[in-house]
Amino acid sequence: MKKQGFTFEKLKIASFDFTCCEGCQLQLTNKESTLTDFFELLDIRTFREISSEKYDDYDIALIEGSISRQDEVERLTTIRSQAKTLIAFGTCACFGGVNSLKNKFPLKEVVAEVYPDMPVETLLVRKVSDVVKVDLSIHGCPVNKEEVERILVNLVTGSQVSLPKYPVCVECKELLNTCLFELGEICLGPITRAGCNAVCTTGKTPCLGCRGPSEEINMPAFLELIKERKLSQNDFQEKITFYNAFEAFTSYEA
Amino acid sequence: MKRDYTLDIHHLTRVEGHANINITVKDGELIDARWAIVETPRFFEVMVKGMSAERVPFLTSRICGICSISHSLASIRALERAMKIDPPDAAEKIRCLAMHGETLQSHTLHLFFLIMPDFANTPSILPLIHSYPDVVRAGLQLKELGNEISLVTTGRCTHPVSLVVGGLSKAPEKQLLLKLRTMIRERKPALDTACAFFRSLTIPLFIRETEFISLFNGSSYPSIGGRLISTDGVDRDEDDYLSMTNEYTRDFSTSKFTKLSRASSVAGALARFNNNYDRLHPKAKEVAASFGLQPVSHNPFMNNIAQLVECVHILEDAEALINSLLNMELREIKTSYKLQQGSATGAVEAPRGILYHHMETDSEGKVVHADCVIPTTQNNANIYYDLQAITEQACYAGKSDREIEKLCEMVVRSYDPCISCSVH
Amino acid sequence: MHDMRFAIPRQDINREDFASSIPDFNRKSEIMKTDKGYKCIITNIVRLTEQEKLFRLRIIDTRERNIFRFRPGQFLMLELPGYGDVPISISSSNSNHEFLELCIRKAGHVTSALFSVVEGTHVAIRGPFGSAFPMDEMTGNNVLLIAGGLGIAPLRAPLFWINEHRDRFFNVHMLYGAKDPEQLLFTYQFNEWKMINHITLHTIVEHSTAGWQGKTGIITDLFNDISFDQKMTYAIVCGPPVMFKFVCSYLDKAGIPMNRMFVSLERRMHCGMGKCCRCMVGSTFTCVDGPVFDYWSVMNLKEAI
Amino acid sequence: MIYKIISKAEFKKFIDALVRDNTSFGPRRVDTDCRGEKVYQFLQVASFNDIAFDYTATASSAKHFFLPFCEELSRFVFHDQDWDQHITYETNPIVLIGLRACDISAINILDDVLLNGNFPSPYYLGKRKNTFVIGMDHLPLPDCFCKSMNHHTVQTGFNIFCSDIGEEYYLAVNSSKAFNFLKEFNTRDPLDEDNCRLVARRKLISNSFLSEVDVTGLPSILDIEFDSPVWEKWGNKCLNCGTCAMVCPTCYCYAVEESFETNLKGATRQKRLYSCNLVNFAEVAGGHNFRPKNGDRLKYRYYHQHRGFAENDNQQICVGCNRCGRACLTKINPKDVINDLRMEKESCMICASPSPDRT
Ligand SMILES: Cc1cc2nc3c(=O)[nH]c(=O)nc-3n(C[C@H](O)[C@H](O)[C@H](O)COP(=O)(O)OP(=O)(O)OC[C@H]3O[C@@H](n4cnc5c(N)ncnc54)[C@H](O)[C@@H]3O)c2cc1C
Ligand code: SF4
Ligand code: SF4
Ligand code: SF4
Repeated sequence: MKKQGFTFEKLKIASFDFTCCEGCQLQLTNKESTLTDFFELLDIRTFREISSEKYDDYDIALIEGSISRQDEVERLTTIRSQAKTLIAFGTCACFGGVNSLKNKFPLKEVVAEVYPDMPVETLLVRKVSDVVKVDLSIHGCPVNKEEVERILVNLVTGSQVSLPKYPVCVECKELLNTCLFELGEICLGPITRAGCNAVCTTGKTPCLGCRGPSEEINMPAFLELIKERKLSQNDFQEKITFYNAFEAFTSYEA
Repeated sequence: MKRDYTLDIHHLTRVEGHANINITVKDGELIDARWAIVETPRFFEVMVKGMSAERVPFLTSRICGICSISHSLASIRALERAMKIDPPDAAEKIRCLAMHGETLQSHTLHLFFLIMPDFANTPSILPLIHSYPDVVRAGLQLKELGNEISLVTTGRCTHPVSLVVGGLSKAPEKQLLLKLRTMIRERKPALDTACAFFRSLTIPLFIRETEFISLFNGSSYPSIGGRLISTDGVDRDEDDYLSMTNEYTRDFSTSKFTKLSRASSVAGALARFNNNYDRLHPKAKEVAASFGLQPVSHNPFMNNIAQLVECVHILEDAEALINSLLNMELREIKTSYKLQQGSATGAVEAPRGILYHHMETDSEGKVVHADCVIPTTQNNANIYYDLQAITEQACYAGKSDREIEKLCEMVVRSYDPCISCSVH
Repeated sequence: MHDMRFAIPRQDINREDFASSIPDFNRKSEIMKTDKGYKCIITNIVRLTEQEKLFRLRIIDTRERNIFRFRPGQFLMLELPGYGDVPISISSSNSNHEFLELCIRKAGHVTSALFSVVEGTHVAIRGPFGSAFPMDEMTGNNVLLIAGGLGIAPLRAPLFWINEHRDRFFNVHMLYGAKDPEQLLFTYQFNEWKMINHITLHTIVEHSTAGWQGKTGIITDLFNDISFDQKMTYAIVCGPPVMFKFVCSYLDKAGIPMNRMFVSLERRMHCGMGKCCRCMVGSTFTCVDGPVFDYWSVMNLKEAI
Repeated sequence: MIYKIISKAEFKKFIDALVRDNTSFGPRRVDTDCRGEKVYQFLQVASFNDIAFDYTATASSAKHFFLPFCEELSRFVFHDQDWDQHITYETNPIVLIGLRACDISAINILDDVLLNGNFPSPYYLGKRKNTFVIGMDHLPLPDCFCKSMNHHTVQTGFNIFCSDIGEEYYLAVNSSKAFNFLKEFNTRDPLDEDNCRLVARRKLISNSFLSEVDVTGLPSILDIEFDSPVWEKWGNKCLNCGTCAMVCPTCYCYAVEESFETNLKGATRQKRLYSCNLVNFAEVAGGHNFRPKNGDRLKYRYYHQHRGFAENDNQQICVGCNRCGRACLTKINPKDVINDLRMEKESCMICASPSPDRT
């Protein structure tokens, strides 16, 4: 691909999934209107979900899912040693995601509840960066294909990849939504990184913070806001722990 | 006649999730033909414990990235039944429409991305973009339509945002519904292209009689809720899901197995077709006939065609649903409710078959116990026995290693297994 | 069908009319391009250091080339299509109407992309924007040109001016400091400046390396080497913010009035036209009111350095 | 300006005719908040009945009709070794119905900033020229303070302004287009008693303001109080969410982003409204942030709104609609902040109480 003064190389990319719902990988096949152009940018080396081809020479590895079994740790370590750029792809990979809710319960109990008569291996859920070095994170449960597309285009063209530093409220206001706090709900929009185009709040459900904290969040002011509006403490806890994306802030009590 | 054969597929491709196929034939005797699911379990039934009913559908939708709407609605239905909540009419219609969108998306993903390469002898859809541009374009158009339906009805195409206990948090705007209707009409020719293409393929013939399970409601093609029936004459209430599934574990699989009247049974598009043929839209019946598909078909490969037939039905039914929604007031579509203790099952027809969520709530509406039985779980045993039978037949016919391997892969894919979902 | 007699007629704007209606901005009867750039070809790229390259640009359209004029100290918005646009000082002589020179440091997104283009690439420029050094006001005086690091880039335009009008100025000292000898830019022109233009050049580096014969230290150390008549001396200071502070307060103590010291401020600019407000310093736009300010104004600007 | 009287029934016909022939926007009810108050937004309308003429104020302003939150500035199309740049300023005409006096004042201020400076914005002009504005007076809400900003009445910037004088509207017609349209409807010239009713109405509005903000000398106070601890105090409450700037009718600061299209055959440069409250507003290459603290950023928003920038002749650009105050989750509002500043200044000036430490 040649563009005035530049030669662009296709991205030698591989996609792998771990403990997850595979919804983020599925997004790669969405946005059908530009899908063929999108695939043109990629030299897909491994992508088990849609292709039987499997090659081990790739530069970029998309890692979907969190890590919760020993074989996954080993698979991930091997991928890390091959990939030049390792991308944590989706909330599970970036923060642990909903899977981390399991960590609230003793592992023995967890297994006994679902497999009463069979021993099944499971570890405490970890995010990818707890196991290997992550070069780039693409947040979202699921990831926003538009954003993924833009980021991969940036990688092809050698542009710097930057995620919004501001919170979801900015996008929410652009869409003229009525603020969910005005409707009596707790919304994590003010402290969550934008980029999803405020889908949840536009659907009138509160943001649960799947994209993790935005830059320099003001947690004390946010907690004060919840206290001052007499909103439910339990509700807040349930929301802020939902994706495990606010790990660093969960010690806070409103 | 082939006397010795081994097959060891590690992480089968073009399916959702991780599973292996291990086959050993020695001295003309089938030693083992295993369908081994090695997916990492996530323990959703534990995660929901103590969670407020309001939040649960957002969690359970994350069981599956392909059929998140079904999971969300199964939970919602279970919780609504447990807490005696009656969602408004319009909400029910919109939910059905959402299910259509998801099924269309899922079926087209399966038909074009996952199995079409098998028939065209390519590793993936990518080379087909150039060799079959029209068919691929048609497939993408249909998939896009499915996603668009989900987007308009639930706010996002994967992991719905506006499906909530009690109804919908936000109704779709009529303008968007109108646009959607136009889009549906415009894309019907794409479906014709797809049908013509699949008619040109040779669908393998393989028959092993089995039992087909699906929902049934007597009035329409099943989607959300109803009675649980099978082609062997079983007919039970929604809450009796345990006696329909009889889950058991196998030590080589993290996904469980189920059984009903026989050693194995099937859920999915073909099961729905076999049990509810009469309720299909006439156009869908026509398409079925053009493939020589009629109930009860026992050929698992025909599941692919049943999916195509369902797509035809969906386009027609979605248009009708939109028409009736356009005549309704779409403002308040959520009933307010009281949190209460209760327990109930929600069964829905997910793209891959009947899906059960069972929920028990305490007086504050928090979940104290949950159980989910996934369609693929209900197909595991059948896949397992099909693999054995097809290997035996193929060896008997003296097929080459490569041919047997491909047949095995294809028969598994024809079930459109959703493995990560089955190991939730 | 009804007759649509209450339909509001659509009013289009004619780009050219609009462009020509722009009030004269320090330039007479020129059309200023605010959105659509002048297309330029990069005719020459010289690598100066690891981090800096000198780009030579030529406006392709002859008519456009003939109307593009600027004054020393002004900057332009350089656009690399697909990557974005960045403010860059014009580093060549304003009497040169054939080409423009831009000295660019690889600092981020756009500038890195610029580093990978080859000669012949087409880019766009908008501008020139901003204020300039008051070269006429300086006439008849001594001039101190003080540059730190990349600060030499905006300083080259006034330097060219002085060289071309050498007879209008008395003593001209140029004080130039860098981190290490490798970072000194335009060394190939040093002799020309010294010998032909009679500029007294003093250089200094913070860290010397093998082979460095010159001075080591910080730029203010160079003041010990020079003497000037503070009543008739102007200073132009370009460099990192910390340098302004030290240099200007030194010059202040040395008796040069604050309104005879000029600095060029740097902010991230998104429009260059005083609209995006990204480059606000106090209530002043760096892009419109600046980037060249006298030190007195800077002292009175909140948050300037 | 020409003045006319139109009955409300006839006015409905007029609006219906306009709405039928044009893409029109007006206030619509979108929600009821948890206190039972109705929430309005300017949205597209299909008939007179869609418009909530009795609305209080819209949650978000009408500025996005002129300054879209996201707008394409130019498009590059690549071919071989070259590219072309395409720019369009053209927009289709729209009708905006029911803007308040302060909303129209805000547009006038934007005109000042975006059309009168050295670099008028053709994008803005294109939209401005193609917008037909119908204003509508109202009784102030308890927290409106536009009177303090002298923006509770407006003389220009609209095509028609309607004052409610009982059974009829008193129309101020400010464009020949509007005048020609109105010719086809039953209107009459105002009589003395109509003028009396108008004056009474204006008096009523003027006397109904419950909020007042003393803004005399505010620009210089802001300059003096640049380092005031007041900023830190309010800054500590600020969530950096940008909500205030998004809903404000006059906040216009923006960011420019450029991106390749997926097929790499083109690229677009886009403008996106930004807010000085967002963390990286004043970040420069190399990562240095000139305004690292919440308070610094909040201060700049007040600085811009109430001191004004050179582009606007250093005039205040706040019109006193209090949308920002209402929308702010942590209740940062111009009235309280300005009063605090004023008190801070007075405490310094008369040294009655010691000023808090300045760090
Ligand atoms: C009036 C004016 C004149 C100018 N003249 C010139 C000139 O003549 N020559 C010149 O080279 N520059 C000049 N500049 C500076 C130039 O505009 C900036 O370097 C340029 O805007 C950088 O844009 P970018 O897109 O490359 O960087 P951006 O992508 O905007 O980079 C900024 C971001 O990249 C990151 N980043 C960049 N560099 C580093 C680093 N070294 N370490 C860590 N992180 C980093 C930071 O996160 C930073 O926020 C001038 C600026 C102004 C205002
Ligand atoms: S709904 Fe949430 S995201 Fe939207 S403005 Fe309110 S707090 Fe912010
Ligand atoms: S609104 Fe919040 S939870 Fe929803 S997608 Fe955006 S960041 Fe994720
Ligand atoms: S600053 Fe606040 S009160 Fe002033 S115009 Fe903007 S939103 Fe209205």
